[in-house]
Amino acid sequence: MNTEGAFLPDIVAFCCAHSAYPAADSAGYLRIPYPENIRVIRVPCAGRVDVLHILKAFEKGADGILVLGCHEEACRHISGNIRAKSRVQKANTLLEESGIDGERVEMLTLAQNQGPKFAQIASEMNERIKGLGPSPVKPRV
Amino acid sequence: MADNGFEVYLVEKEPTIGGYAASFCCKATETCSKCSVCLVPEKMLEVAANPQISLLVNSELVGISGEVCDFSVELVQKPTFVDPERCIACGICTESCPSEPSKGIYLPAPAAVPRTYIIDKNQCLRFKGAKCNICRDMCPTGAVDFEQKPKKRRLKVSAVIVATGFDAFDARQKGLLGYGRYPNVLTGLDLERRFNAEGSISLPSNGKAPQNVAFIQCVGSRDEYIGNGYCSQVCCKYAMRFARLLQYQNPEARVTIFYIDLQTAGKGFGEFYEKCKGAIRFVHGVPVEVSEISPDELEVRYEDPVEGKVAKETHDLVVLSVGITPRKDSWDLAKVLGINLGDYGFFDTQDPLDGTATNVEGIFLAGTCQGARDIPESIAHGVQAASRAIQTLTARGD
Amino acid sequence: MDNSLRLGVFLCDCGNTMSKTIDFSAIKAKLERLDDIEYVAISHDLCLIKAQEAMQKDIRDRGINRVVVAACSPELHEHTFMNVLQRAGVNPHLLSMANIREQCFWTHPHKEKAAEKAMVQIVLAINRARLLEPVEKAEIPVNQDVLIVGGGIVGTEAAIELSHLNLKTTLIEKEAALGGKLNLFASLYPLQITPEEVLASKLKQVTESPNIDVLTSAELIDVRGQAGNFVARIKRGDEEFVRNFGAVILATGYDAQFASQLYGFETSTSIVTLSQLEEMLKSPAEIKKIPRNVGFITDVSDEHSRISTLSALRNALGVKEKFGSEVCILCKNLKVDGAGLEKLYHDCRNRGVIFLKFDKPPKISEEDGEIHIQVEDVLMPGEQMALSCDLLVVEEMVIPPSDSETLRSILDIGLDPQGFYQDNNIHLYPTFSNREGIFFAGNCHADLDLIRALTEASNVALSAYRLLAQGRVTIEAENVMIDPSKCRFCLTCIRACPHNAIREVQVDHEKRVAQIVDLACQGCGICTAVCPAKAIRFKDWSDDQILAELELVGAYL
Amino acid sequence: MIVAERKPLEAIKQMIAEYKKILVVGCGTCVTVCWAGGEKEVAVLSSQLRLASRKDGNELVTSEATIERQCERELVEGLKDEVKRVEAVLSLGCGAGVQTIAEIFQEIPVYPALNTKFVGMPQGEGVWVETCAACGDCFLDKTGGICPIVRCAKGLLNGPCGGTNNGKCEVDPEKDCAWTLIYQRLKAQGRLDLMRKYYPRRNFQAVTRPGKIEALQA
Repeated sequence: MNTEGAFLPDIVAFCCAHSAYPAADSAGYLRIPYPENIRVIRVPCAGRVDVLHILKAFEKGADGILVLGCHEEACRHISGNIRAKSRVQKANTLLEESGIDGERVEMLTLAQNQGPKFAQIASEMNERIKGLGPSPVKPRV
Repeated sequence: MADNGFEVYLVEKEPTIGGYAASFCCKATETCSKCSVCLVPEKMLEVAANPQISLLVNSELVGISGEVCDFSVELVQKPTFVDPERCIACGICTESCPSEPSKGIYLPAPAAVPRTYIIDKNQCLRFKGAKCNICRDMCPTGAVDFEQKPKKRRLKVSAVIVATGFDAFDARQKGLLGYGRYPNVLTGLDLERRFNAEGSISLPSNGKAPQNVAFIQCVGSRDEYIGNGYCSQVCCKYAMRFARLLQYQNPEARVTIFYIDLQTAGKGFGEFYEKCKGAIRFVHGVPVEVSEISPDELEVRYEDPVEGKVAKETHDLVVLSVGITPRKDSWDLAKVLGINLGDYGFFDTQDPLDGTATNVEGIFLAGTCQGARDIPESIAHGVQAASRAIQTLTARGD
Repeated sequence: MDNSLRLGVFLCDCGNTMSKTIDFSAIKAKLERLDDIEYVAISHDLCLIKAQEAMQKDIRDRGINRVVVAACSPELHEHTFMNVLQRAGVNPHLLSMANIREQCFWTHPHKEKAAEKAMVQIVLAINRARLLEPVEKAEIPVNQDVLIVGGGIVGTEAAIELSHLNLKTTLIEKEAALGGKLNLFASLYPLQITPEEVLASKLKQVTESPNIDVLTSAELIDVRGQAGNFVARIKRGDEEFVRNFGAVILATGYDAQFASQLYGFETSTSIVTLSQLEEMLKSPAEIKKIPRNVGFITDVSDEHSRISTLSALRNALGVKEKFGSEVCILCKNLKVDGAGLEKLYHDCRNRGVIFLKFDKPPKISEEDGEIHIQVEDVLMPGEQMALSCDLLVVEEMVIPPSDSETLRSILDIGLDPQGFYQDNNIHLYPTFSNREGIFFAGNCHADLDLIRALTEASNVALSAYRLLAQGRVTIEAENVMIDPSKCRFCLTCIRACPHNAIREVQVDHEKRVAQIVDLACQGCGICTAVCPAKAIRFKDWSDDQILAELELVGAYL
Repeated sequence: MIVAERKPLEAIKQMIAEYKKILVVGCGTCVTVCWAGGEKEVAVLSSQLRLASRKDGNELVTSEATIERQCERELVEGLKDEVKRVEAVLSLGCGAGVQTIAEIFQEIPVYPALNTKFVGMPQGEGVWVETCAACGDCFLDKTGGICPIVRCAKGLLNGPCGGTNNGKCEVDPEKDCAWTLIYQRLKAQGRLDLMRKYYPRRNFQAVTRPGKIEALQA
């Protein structure tokens, strides 16, 4: 949502339906604000997120991406969060290869009642991406 | 039980299910510390989603007659002045409520199930005599009804499962430990709730992050003098998890745990304890007195095993690991149901091998109302009770 | 029938609260201009029955075949609206939700931005809706018999409870008799009941039950198939036979072993293990010399075992009763976190049992049948106390039963670092394995006292009942599906699936491919993400659905 | 199985620098199984290339196709329409695949996106090791099914050399000494006599390049 004036990054947060997504909701129940330019996408498990989703997101104009899953050893699907972590690393290198800062993608973990932490993560990511500036491959509209 | 096609009435005294555990916080650092708190909201949503379960909140069981497979129970539903059939939990009533600082109408918990707001008679201006109708007028669905009266209802049920839970030990009974007198003396329960609400812990006295924390174990447990001659089973684990969490958030923070015996048994917990060993100072022996030397400094007096004499040391935060005690109202319920109270005031079990059977056939016990348990074990006990109930019903071809 | 898209969009302003921020009628107007939009409705309370009935009617009357709901979080009401679709005769998976309350209105104070984001979310939900696919329910028959491996008290109890639930069980035990460890125990303190009584009553129930088939001196050789229809090969003596089961319960218990290397000495006539002591206590008559002083020592080889503290306490009382000896227990931390254990500890003390707590392991020496112990009590540091006794009882380490590795490979389940069975995960009951239809009970997967173990026995019984009671299970057919023409049978998914829910099938005489077992699949989508041939389709979370939500630039009007 | 590995993106970028439209072709056999050239990798590489070129201010157009076996004429010919629409073809097949495509579409440049590494087997998830040198003169009967030509750094037929060090190789201490493994295997099978034999150097006639096999018609 890049409005005129100050740079507002487009950030996509893939959220595990067992942890991060409910966490985002609880931020809602507690009315804790977080930047509106964070786009939450619900996934059944962080392990569902494919490197392709991350690459395509940048093709479509994302400036930063969060993959949010369950805490280590607490994945509803045992290994989903671990896989997500290694995939995010893979994505980092693939992006670097294409000349995009790998810093723009990160995997973090949450529990479903951690609304405040979700908001905090969202804002921190927002600040980081603002620092990095717009994605070098943002399609022109 | 409902998963097995049985119809279930879930009767809760409070306006939301979930009990204490629903107010607990996640204790994970990067890695999950297996506190199991995340199970609770999941179970709550399962209940909400299950058509076989009818939720009766704000309700108390006042009478029972009949026998197994043919009980008739009598409930009284306290008014909450909001119609659950109408409330859509939009929150506009709370926003518009003029009562300050604390609102007269609110959602009992952020993730309350059912998601129905309630009016708090002690806060609501109208119930304090003012002519305030704001929430009723604001409510888009006309769910607010100041005239609501207590409802009586009768249910025909085949079996009853008692899962009334526990009360946390009231640390005030241990006056010397300063709870309620000094702001920086908190209980484990307080810690749970603060973490849950704020996501971190700050000193009540000055809002700074605690640097030097003491956990005092077995407050209200393993204590024959106050009649709690049992181990609460949860305190060592939550204390160590909190200790790790505090240090995760503030690596500088020093943590001391005063204990009698560390309960490190349980799958995977041994490993967790080994991780704690380096980071946490464990002192054998439980302090007798906590006193305040300055608003931000507490002095803990304890028997120092190394020196063999009473030692003093200062901390900025003291956490009392309060134990699990029987609910104050257990006795009333026992009277109503005609079931026995056993050791220390928990509900008593008939069969030494079966923690769920009571002296009344068709009435079963589950969870901490029968004795101290942690979350997964309480759930397991609940499942056992359900299993027993189903077995009884199957046996009688019900 | 024409399968052109007919989208119905249901906006809910949550009791007008959101309409101050978000102009719903404007959104409605914009949406109506989009393709395939059959109907746009604005409601104030979609979560209430009345509104849902109206919604259901709209869907029916207007022949809507894709439903978009823009309201609160799917976590709260996805199931609610799926039911509405069901009742309206539309496949419930053809629902797409836009979370405009929790994710926009409640968390973004900036009105215009919140409104803008809401609009985006709705449009994306619509785009997602276009790509949704129906997922049909199917019923598959399940075998109702249960196989229980391990005829100890836990396995036996599970069999009994299952028989009360009218399910047939086959209980296999590698020893010649049921009862396991209970046969060795001399007492069950703090319980007011003896092992003999317990066994007697349980075995009576087993023999009387028509539902339980006991196979002693039998072992499991092989298990194929999946939840609902396992095929097990069982060996008994030299006969071998095959039986079918719907579920498997492992209750193989634990083994106890004295860790001499950690103690630095072997057992002898005057140094015995807890289990050896139990034997002595069972038949005190055969004991030549009644010990005057008995010392117990635990927490040296394993600090965290509940079992060894418990049996030390138990047998300390036993010794007091049968021998009347002086008793001293040396330990690090008393594990009293179990029903009645604190009380048991107090009974011991009242009976004059002395407790010493050490930090550093005590020094122990033996001299013509007399044991000398040097220990430093934590309450009196620096002081080496010297004790002597004529019988020293040492703890045993609780180790996985010898056959757990074999059973692990037969059943294709996980072991934890110590070699016990690995529980599935924190979100599920600890008695679940990572495979549907295979359950654990008792000490084969955790450190439990008798009461806890028995609780697990009824837990697994109910889990098996839940899976099998109806004789059939309703599943979501092919929600995740492997396209056999694209599958290269590279085994990647089979290796990656955390629930072992993917197996190989023969498509024709020569081609084999991987196939999802719907009953065992738990819908995490890991396989979909790892498949190098992109041969796996996850209908509820397909790539195009996810990509559709990634339209960032120019996605909104 | 033939095991291959993706070339660094930089190298691939340079190969196709001059083109605006390319066809990226995957192969559904070995290289799919070793995660190097299947449909997924085709999509990943295409996406990477598009991103990279956009970064440089161009808009590369990619089309994607994956066929069952790139080394089969008939299957490759199926690509002819796609090929017409592009300026170059980028193959994620093994060397054989690249050459087949180049053979059939002689009019258009074909570039390799993979390095074909070896004949090998998987060793844990995402890890492959070389196990066969395709030497054309199989020796495994004498070594208990462990190939010293590949797995011994020195390719000794009469090992082990003096450099074996607690079962590790002196050339690369990370790797097991093939001859220690062979010894253990044969010992376990009671066939150590095989090790006492001397084996003359291999017959390199058997591996004249390019290799060719003419089986009788079935």
